[in-house]
Amino acid sequence: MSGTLLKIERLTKRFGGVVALNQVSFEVSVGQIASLIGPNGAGKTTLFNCVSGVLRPEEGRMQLLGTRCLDLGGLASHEVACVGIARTFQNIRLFGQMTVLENVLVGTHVRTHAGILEAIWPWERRTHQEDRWALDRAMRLLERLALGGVAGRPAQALSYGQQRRVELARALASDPELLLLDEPAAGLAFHERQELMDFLRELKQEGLTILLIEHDMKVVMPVSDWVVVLDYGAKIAEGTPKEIQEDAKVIEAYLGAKTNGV
Amino acid sequence: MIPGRLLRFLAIAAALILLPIIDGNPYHIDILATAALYALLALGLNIIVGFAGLLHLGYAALFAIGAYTYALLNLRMGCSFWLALPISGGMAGVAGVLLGLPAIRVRGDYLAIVTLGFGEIVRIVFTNLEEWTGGPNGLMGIAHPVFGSFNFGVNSTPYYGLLVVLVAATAWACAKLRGSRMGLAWRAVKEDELAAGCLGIDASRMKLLALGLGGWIAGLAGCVFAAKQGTITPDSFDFILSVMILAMVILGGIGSVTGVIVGAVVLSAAPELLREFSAYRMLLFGLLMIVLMRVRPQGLFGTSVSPPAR
Amino acid sequence: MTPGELFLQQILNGLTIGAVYALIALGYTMVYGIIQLINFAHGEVFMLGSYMGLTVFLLAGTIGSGGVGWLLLALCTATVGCSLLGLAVERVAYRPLRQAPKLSVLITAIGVSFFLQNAVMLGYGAQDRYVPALLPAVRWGGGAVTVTPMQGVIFGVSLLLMVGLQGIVYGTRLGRNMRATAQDPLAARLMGISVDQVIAGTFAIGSALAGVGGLLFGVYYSTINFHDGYLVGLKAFTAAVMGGIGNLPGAMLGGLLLGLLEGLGAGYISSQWKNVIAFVVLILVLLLRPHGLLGERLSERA
Amino acid sequence: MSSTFRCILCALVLSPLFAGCGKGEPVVKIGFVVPLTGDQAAHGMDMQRGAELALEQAQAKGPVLPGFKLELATLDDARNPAQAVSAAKRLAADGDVLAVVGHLNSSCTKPASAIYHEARLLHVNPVSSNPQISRQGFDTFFRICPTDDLQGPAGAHFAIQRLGAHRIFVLDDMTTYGRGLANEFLKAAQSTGAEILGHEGITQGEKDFTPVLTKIKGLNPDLIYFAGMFPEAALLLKQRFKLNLSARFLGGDGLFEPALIDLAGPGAAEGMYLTTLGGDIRQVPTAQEFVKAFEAKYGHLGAYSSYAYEGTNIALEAIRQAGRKDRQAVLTAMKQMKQYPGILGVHTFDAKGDTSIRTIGIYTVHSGKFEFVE
Repeated sequence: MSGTLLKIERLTKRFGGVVALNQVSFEVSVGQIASLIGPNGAGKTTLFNCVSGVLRPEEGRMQLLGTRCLDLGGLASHEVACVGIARTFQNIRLFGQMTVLENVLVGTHVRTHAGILEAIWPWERRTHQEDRWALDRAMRLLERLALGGVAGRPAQALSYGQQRRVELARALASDPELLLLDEPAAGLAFHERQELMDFLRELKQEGLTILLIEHDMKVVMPVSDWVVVLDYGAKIAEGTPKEIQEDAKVIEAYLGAKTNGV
Repeated sequence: MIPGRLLRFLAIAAALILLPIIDGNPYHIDILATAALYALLALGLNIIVGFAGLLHLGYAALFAIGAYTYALLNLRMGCSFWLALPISGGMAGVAGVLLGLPAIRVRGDYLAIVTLGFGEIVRIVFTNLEEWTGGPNGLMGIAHPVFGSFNFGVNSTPYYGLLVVLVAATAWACAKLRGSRMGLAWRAVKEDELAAGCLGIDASRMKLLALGLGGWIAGLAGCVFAAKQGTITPDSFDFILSVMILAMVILGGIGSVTGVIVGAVVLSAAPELLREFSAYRMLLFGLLMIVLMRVRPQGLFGTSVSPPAR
Repeated sequence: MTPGELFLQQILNGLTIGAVYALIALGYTMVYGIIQLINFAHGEVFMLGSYMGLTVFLLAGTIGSGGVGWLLLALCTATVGCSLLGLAVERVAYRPLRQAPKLSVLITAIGVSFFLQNAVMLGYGAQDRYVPALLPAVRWGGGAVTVTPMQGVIFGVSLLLMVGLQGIVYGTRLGRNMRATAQDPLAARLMGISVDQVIAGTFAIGSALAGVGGLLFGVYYSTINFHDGYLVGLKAFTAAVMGGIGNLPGAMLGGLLLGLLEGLGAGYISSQWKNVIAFVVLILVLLLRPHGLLGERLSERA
Repeated sequence: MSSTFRCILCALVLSPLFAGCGKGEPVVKIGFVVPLTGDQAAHGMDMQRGAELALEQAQAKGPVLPGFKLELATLDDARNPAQAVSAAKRLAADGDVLAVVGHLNSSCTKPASAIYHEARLLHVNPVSSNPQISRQGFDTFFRICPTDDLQGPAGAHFAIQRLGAHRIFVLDDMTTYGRGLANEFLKAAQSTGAEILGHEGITQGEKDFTPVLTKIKGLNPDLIYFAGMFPEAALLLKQRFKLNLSARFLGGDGLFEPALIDLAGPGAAEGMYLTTLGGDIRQVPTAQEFVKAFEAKYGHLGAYSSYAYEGTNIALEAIRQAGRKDRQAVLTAMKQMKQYPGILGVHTFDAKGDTSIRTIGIYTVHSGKFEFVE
């Protein structure tokens, strides 16, 4: 189960004059946790938006290899989700007025098929099975993320940490091949970060490939198998966490130019 | 169905069936029949506004398309009411989707004005295409439905029965839809279209589905209206009607199936009740709307939803 | 009447009604910009403007030669009267619903519209009322193309008001506060701006403009009816959206454009299809520029 | 509020609906349906006054039906066909109603006539002139005004023979009445060889007709015919004057309203012509005391007050001749009533229910007043 799952080649995205992504290329291997780091405005979220079909890049190719080889270039965001890529958002975008359980159930939309007629008069046996599967999967995910107790409450009424976990559960509900996490640790308390790291390792065990955007090096370094560093839209380094920590260019990008001798 | 709601549903159904029997006054039954017709329209609009969150200000146009479809089918080809019913529904459903194609490309209040535009365009087209639609004179002599040997005629009781059945079926379907996978998808699109997209929900398709379904129900209602009235003229499908149906949905409680039906009954009965005040009728009606919105902004049966923290 | 003169006359016709649409569209756009409400009652405020003017003329009894004097008095009455009405409507109907879902306020607006319409019907009677022609009915411009003094007044006043409004919005403290509240009411409140006052101010100004529009409309067409607000209000709202709802120059452009569209549509195609043409063009504009002609594109980003 | 409480609340709202009206002493009613709200409210109220005056005078002469109190059940249809049907059903359902005088606009009279026919209820129509209504074959329908298929041709002949017009532009207000009258005028004018430059509709309630008038000016017709109501007609006259469009102006009976002249503004209405249903009520000898009584009581005599007055009297006469509270009896009494000497002239109704009075009056505006021409 090795080989690349996601292949990005010369990805370029411009907003008017600003070049948000400049010829970025890298690969994410199957069953691996890859991290995307870089100072604010380096283009990390823009890359996520291109992969998930929210934005259309000017140049470059994005391929999902894995079970079937697919070019993500022309796909709309809902088609990208159908091929097995799920994502979370930098600033949480839950369905506030729907309950936590309903939010996660929406995640299972991709894996179920019941249409209008099915909904009104479910005569197909498959619909009953799918409904049970969806509910069961949603409840299991909520239990795993300690959200069982708040399943019936509206999503907007939860604490920040809880809302992060609901968004994670919702993304996982669609049983994706590749999970894009946009700063999942932002705003979490210390113990919550540890739980997150353990949970990510568990997911990796279960064969899920994860692409992570994160600022907190204490979360990135221990968890990641591969790290890609972006700065001003360009890839400046790539490698194992250890290599990246010593890489001169990365330090310079983060801490500014080394002044002589200090 | 949770027993509590089942009980309430049966109680209401029993009351509605018994009414025409205990109080044979045709005028009261006509009001109830009109109320049931508005309830059907409100249920249809509720799918568009309540489920999918599309502010539609031209719903009367879909209602008109249903009515004119039956009228033309009946007058030109002598088609029976029962055959024309699904066809009218289909035509209005297709029109709902076609009118929706450009509408879903714009957001929020712009969508409202595009649908408003369609409402006016359809009404004026029906007024001007004289050779087809009889122009402002409208179409006359539309056949009443015949069920076996029983001709519905002018009396409102059979229409009332037919409409109650249609409303009950539609309400049941809407309740099922609301909780289903599609219902969740609609509510997701309504709250955050982009996030819903990233979860694999094709927002445009969902919106068109809602418009088609809403159109279908308006078409059925239009067909029954044409059969009941016997004569239809374009000026009874104007912007005021679209606004009234919208008011019923919002007043009843947006998204809530029982709420929308109650909203329709209250708002269609109110003008009749205020008939004694003749000249002051509409004045009090306007006041009633202001007061009701002040007392229950989320509608009679709406769930009191606190606005999302900005 | 040569085709050239015909075309010129149609342009003049279009611009006259277009100027009135623009004045009312400004009111729609200002209110929408501030609290995102489609103020259905705005058409009725316009209609009341013409009735206030009528009241002044009735009190004046027989209008002697001092027509212009009475017109100025009527303009002031309509301005003050309608802005007070706007304040009252906002205070009674809309302020309590500030936190309510947007659609509920829409229904309240419709309720206010019914209320005002029927109040005037009961007060002034249902039949059309006659507004005396103040300015001499002389026709300027020889030959085929004619312009009446009243058309001149309409152009002049509406131009003056539009420039004045730009001055208020971009020159005064209230204007700055209005723009701030439109962008982000929460942030504005944090900056110490009394949002309620700003919203009230917006209603006052918007209603005053509509009042003047109503008066000019009444005097120019000389017959007013309690039902006028509905149709003209609908058109003005269409104009406001065409120009880009929430955008002041957009409302002016939308108003004039819609007036021209109707003038040329009725003139060259047929007046039966006039409204259809106006709405078809509106829908085409929105398809090409989903935020109206001058509306800015709010880019949607995750 | 728990939901059961809400249900009780709604039931309370609806309950007055079902409280049957108390059965006081025996009552006989005449239904009277006109627009009392909406843009036709002015005409509706004039007609209501005419009907009330008729009722007052009849009761003064002694009970119409011994032992019964006479009432006028007035309802508002607001020119909306759906409300007209609802009001018609209400009257049809009320056993006390023996006859109905009503509906002003043809778009309301047409659907309502079917309901009165079903209920075997005498339906006297004062002033809906659309010819199709009496062609529905309803024996309960009687109309006391000439129909548009008379008014249209009469206007056409007058325009072509008397005014020598041969280039005519036809306008209507896209209502059942306006479009119907315009079509009748068009047929008649074309058959007598006049050249029709165009036929267009304007929207009722609109104010700005300068574009279409400018187009007409480009075609320079010698006559403009307008089938519609006086508010729009006044605007057309005023804007025609402003564009100094030289063509003469001819209108239908909807324009016959004193307010037309001052609404159009000084001089704008000068020299225009209009056709009316029946002659000038002021000149008709038999109508003198009605005019005096009406103006004494209400001041301004509306265009259609006389028709409502006449219609109500005919209904009262039918009830008086029927002698008992039974709709079928009233219907047969009406059919036997060969002639009815009313204030508009002597009515004899043909098989379809239309009156024999077919005189179409022609008026002109001369120095600010209506003047009877023929």
